Amino acid sequence: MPYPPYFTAEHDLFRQTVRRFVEQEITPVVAQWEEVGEFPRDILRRMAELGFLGVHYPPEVGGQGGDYFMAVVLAEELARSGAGGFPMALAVQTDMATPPIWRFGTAEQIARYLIPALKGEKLACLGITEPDHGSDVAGIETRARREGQGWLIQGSKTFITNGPRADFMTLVARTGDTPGYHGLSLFLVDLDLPGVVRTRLDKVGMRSSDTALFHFDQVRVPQQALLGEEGQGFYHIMWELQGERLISAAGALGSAQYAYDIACDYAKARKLFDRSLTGFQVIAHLLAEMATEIEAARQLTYETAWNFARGTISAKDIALAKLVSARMVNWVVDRAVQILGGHGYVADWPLERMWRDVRLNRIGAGTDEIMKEIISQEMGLRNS
Amino acid sequence: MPYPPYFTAEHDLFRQTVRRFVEQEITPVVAQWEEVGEFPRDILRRMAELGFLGVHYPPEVGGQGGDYFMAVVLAEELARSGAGGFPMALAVQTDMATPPIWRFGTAEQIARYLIPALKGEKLACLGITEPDHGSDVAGIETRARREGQGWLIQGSKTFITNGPRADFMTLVARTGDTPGYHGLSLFLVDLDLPGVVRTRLDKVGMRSSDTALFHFDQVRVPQQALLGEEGQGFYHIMWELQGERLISAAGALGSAQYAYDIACDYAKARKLFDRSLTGFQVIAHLLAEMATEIEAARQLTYETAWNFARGTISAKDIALAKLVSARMVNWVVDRAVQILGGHGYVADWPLERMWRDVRLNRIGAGTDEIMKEIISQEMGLRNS
Amino acid sequence: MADWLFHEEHDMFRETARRVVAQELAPHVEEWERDGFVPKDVFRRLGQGGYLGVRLPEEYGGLGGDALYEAVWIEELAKVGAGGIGAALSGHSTIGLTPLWRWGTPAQRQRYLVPGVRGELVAALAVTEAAGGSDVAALRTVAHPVAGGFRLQGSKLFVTNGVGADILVVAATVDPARRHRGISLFIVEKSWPGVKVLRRLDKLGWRSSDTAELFFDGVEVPAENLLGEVYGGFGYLMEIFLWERITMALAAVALAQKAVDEAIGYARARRQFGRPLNGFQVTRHGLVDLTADIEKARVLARRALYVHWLGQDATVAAAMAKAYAGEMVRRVTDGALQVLGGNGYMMPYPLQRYWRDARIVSIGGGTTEVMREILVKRLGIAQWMGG
Amino acid sequence: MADWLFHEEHDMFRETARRVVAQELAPHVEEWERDGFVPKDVFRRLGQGGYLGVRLPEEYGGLGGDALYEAVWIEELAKVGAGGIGAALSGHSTIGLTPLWRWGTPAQRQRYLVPGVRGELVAALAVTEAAGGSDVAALRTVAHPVAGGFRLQGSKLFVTNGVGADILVVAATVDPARRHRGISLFIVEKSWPGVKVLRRLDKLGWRSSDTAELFFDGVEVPAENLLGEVYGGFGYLMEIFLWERITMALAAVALAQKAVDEAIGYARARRQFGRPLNGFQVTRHGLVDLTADIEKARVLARRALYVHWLGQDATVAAAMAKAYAGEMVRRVTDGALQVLGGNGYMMPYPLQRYWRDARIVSIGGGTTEVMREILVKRLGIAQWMGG
Repeated sequence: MPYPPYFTAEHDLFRQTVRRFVEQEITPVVAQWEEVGEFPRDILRRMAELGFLGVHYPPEVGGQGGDYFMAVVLAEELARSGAGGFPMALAVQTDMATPPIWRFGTAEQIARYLIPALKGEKLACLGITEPDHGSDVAGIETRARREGQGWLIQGSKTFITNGPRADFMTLVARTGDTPGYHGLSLFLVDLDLPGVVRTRLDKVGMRSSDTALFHFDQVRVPQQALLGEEGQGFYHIMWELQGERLISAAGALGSAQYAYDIACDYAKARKLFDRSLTGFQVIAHLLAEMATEIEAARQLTYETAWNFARGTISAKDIALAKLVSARMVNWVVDRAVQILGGHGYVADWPLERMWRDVRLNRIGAGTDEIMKEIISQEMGLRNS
Repeated sequence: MPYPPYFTAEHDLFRQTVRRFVEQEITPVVAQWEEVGEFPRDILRRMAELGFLGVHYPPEVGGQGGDYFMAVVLAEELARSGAGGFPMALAVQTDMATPPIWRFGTAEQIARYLIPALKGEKLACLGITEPDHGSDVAGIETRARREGQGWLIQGSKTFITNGPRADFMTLVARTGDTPGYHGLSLFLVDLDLPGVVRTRLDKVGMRSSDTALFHFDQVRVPQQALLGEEGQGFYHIMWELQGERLISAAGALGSAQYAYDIACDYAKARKLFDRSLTGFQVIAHLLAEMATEIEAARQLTYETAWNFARGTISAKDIALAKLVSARMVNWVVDRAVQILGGHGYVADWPLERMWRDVRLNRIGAGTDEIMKEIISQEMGLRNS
Repeated sequence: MADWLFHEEHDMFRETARRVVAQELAPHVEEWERDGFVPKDVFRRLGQGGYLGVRLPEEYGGLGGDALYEAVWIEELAKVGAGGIGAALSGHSTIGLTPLWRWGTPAQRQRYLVPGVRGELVAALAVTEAAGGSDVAALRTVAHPVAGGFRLQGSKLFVTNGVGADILVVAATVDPARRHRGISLFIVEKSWPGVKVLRRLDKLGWRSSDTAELFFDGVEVPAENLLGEVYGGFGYLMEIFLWERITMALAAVALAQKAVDEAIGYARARRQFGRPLNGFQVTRHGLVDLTADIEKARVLARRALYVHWLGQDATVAAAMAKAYAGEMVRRVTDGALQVLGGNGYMMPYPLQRYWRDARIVSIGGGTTEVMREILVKRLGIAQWMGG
Repeated sequence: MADWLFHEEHDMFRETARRVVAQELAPHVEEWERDGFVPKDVFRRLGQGGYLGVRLPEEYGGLGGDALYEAVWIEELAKVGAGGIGAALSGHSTIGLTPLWRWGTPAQRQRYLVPGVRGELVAALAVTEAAGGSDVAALRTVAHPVAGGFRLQGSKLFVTNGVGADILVVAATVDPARRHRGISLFIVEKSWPGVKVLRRLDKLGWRSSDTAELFFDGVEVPAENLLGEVYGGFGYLMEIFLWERITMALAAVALAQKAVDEAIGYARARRQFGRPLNGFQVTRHGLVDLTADIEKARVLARRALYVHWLGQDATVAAAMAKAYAGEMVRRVTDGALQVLGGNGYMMPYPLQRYWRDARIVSIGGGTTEVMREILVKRLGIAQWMGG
């Protein structure tokens, strides 16, 4: 059913297609991916064939030319696999590491990185966070120094989703001596180059996605590796983070709705003291409150996405949507676990996995606290 | 019933006595006091006669020589009048403005101020807060300068409970030029002196207690007005604040328990959709949660009082008890209002008044935020 | 402010509304709060401008707007910072007059609606009773069918405008055995024999509006003052309550935003420990938390408004919006007050009023618990628990 | 640490317990978490020291302590930072062996309790079933009276130590018509015909303890393995559950404190934006909020312990302590994890384990909702809603 003003019948159709795909090709196997700690690369090619990898990219780079709400649909529906890892890895591929190439890249960079990425042939990752600078982009220490016709990269990046197997990284490094926000630049770095050292990291959740710590030991990249303008890396990456945060909010909606659906179905079916669990008012009201919380985050995210698609959006609005949806999904999934009781704690149901997975929503793409700093700054509270 | 390890049968007996007194002599008239914005001074003399004004002071100064838990009983029971104003005023009289006299005062000061205060003959107030320095004792600007055989006081104090009618003030003023915590001293100031200007303040709650803004315009006090050691005022007043905060926590317990009792009785009696309100699980569970929150604050306060009475206590422990009980009583009374619905919003029941009154618990005697600063400092978090 | 919901024409109307509020209402807040009611000449002045019928056709003296325009008016009204004024005016127009427009006969509209929209008579809706609370089906005021009409017997509690109103729209049961299907609405003139104001209630907030306990002692109501279909009352009330909930949510958001704006202003100006209050990270993040809370309520309220404006069933959206906004505005005004510290507790600072006014939103118009019951049923979670 | 509740002798025992935990348990956490159980030789080593029977008389190999001493042991055990270890050991001693001591015959005690306290056999308590959850009265495992004893038929879920245990204390109904008054307890040896471990459950946390689904397929239980009175089971279980709740609350407080301590350590060491994390007021106040939350749980748990130790009915105090601690430890470990940011999500940092382990506390031993039901009834708020 169309859902004005955001979704048309076309979005609905796409939603059904994705939902079917998820049910048939992801949900049945995702537990294995979780077990081995990575998804199979085949699935990217398969999704590219189905037209799921470039929904809101233009056809000339291999995209489907859809609007931003197509991306929202995809994020919501992928979350219904009950595992956050693979959707996160996919979002890195399509909405985090690659949009800057489309936006700031040369024709050659687009041909070499973006188009293969959207075909599922190259795996992308994004290098912002460093071991000593969690959320502090201004503190980035990885250096890229000009040498001859190219650059020499030295430094470390951590918590890199897709890192262990990625073919290239969209990397933020310091190219100037000005401290803080200035003097950062973006690079596209092939990860088979000498001097790239990766260490796999072990996470408590999101386990169908693999994560790495990178060390770049005097890695030599050509001049053409520079993405966008030299010294503008901070602004480029701030732009990227907007999309990253918004798609994370959309994914949170999908996860929360799925957890709610599971808990509601369970509570209706489960009998306790001779009635169904929803016959207990505290459970019924809790479900009503969960639905309300989901709806609030949903409307906030949709409104933000609507404005984002039109370019009339501030970092504050996106940070708010991300903050609200991250807290919401954590609360909703936690309550769903509680409703299932002991069953929520064991792996027979996807909720224990989702509970671990969604915890990252309050940490990744900027912690809750960083979101609040961004918001308070735009509210004019920070610098008075 | 004795309540080990805190209350003996003797405390119980005292509790019954106070409860009867409150029911007979305060509750029936407190609405009038609220209306006129002050309590009648007679009630202090009456309570002195009954032995309620100096429960934990030694007999030589007119006290009853009880232990600290007698004061806890008194604070809890007075709160059951359903109005916070008068109990607050009384606490200023017995637990805030006067303990420093007993602790740091000369025999003459005790005779002149403490003993009449405990007889209900002199009304006391405490002057710490200033218009520009809410919770910041170190920022105090009121000055006392030596002149001749005495001192000349200049400055302002605000939010002074009992201020409009008080006979004397236990005042904190700056006597030295060292900024911050040093150079503060305590004074006992007769308020009929020339240069003392009072303005009555209008509060949203605690209306049976009157409050004033003071201006001291070159008020001349004798040398003997100095209370305790010169320059030690900060430490004297920090000691005073411990007792003030703890008795506020005890009062919060009494208010919360009273609100719970009202809400529980109401919910049992009230019929909706053909059952009693407690027949709705959300209401019943809410009451159970209220009882639990009260109990947590109660045990924390009692444990703290036990240690306080033995002198084995830190500012952090007291700040924790105050913070927890202030938040608790606000939440409990708010939930009680919700249970009564429209009846909670009108003055037919004491809850709307209590809701306004207890709001001050999170502001007075140091805001929640100040409590957290104190706690974080003692946790070793603040200065690293 | 133009966005996917409000367009430029709404923004223009908002400017007008803001001016009217600033001129006609804002200067009198303290006076009306003290007196406990909005004077009748204010109704007349607003009526002349059409503001008592933003959504009503021009033939009845309204502005001929729609739900979006009325929403704009409600929001601006809320920003006066005294919920009682909004309560008095909405009690008259949104819930008092709307039933006359929706279900009134031409004669009823001429007699009551037109002067009502002009502000020449003040209306009130009398539904809640002492015993029933949120349980409309259990109301005990009875309208006995008698020759030529009905005889009304019973009492009503928490009637906004009940003391000052000239006409009352009263819900009564014609047939108690039919429970909620036995309810009808009646237009009752205050001056009729047997209509008694038992008392004016003393309230925590919303003090610019009067709230009454009323008693109908065998009041003879002529048949022509039956409003709409006999036994149609419950459905009518549900429709009125639905819109009331949406407007309460919108007003709560506006009030909360005002409270936060004032707290921010205070935090910028006030110094503590040698720096401005907003130099403390805890203050800043606290204000962000309040803002996030408002935003959640705002989008829910806007969704409910939009769904209703589209002509779709907004029951679920309105229940969510009201439930969330009622709890939000309590938390947010409380948090804003805390920023002011001791001054937040003082009467000269209006924040204490916002905080008191906010407290009714989770109670009036159906408590949060009742909203959740509606959701439980309408979302298919479980059977209605309260019945 | 000596205060009104714990005295110097308890502090001394705490030192000993701490040493034992540090030597015998702490070095093996990662290994046992990976393997999913605590090896049997650990039980034996602890048993030799008496730590499997802190509260049990010395004649059975215990330490002859009381509830306070066992509380000390439970707290120190929790501070190892792996809830599964505490679960495995308490599943054996606190809820597995205690019924043998309390209601066992001399023969049962010699045969099962004494080797149990020595750690030579591992015990488990099997009560919960897939269908019933918290509703013990509804359990479906039946013990049919047969010649010479009973025949046990049914299955059990969420049995801590169920995979590795040598003996099981099984709750079954001898007469379903009597509902909860028809329940008895039986001592079942794991090796008996018909006792089947259906599977080992894969859990979010408490991974050092094994959790089983068990099936009793016509297991013949001799009459001498009936534990206590026939039909006495429900009362016995209530007593065991009461103490279990108190110990869970105590352990939750200890775990939460450990989480906050580690978060504080991290906040002191970690720099962000050019200063240590604890240079941020929001971090500091956040840690204070967590501390206040812990303190509330701590005093409730201590109260419950004290009332129980006094020999008074601790049902209310224990329900409050368990309800509060279960929610607290979830909030606190979550907040502590947040302080670590991305590192909080990484397996090498133990906080992620505390956070996973904490999640069971509001579910196991009776959910928070069940605790509130107990309070509703015992505080006289209303009738028991669940039944």
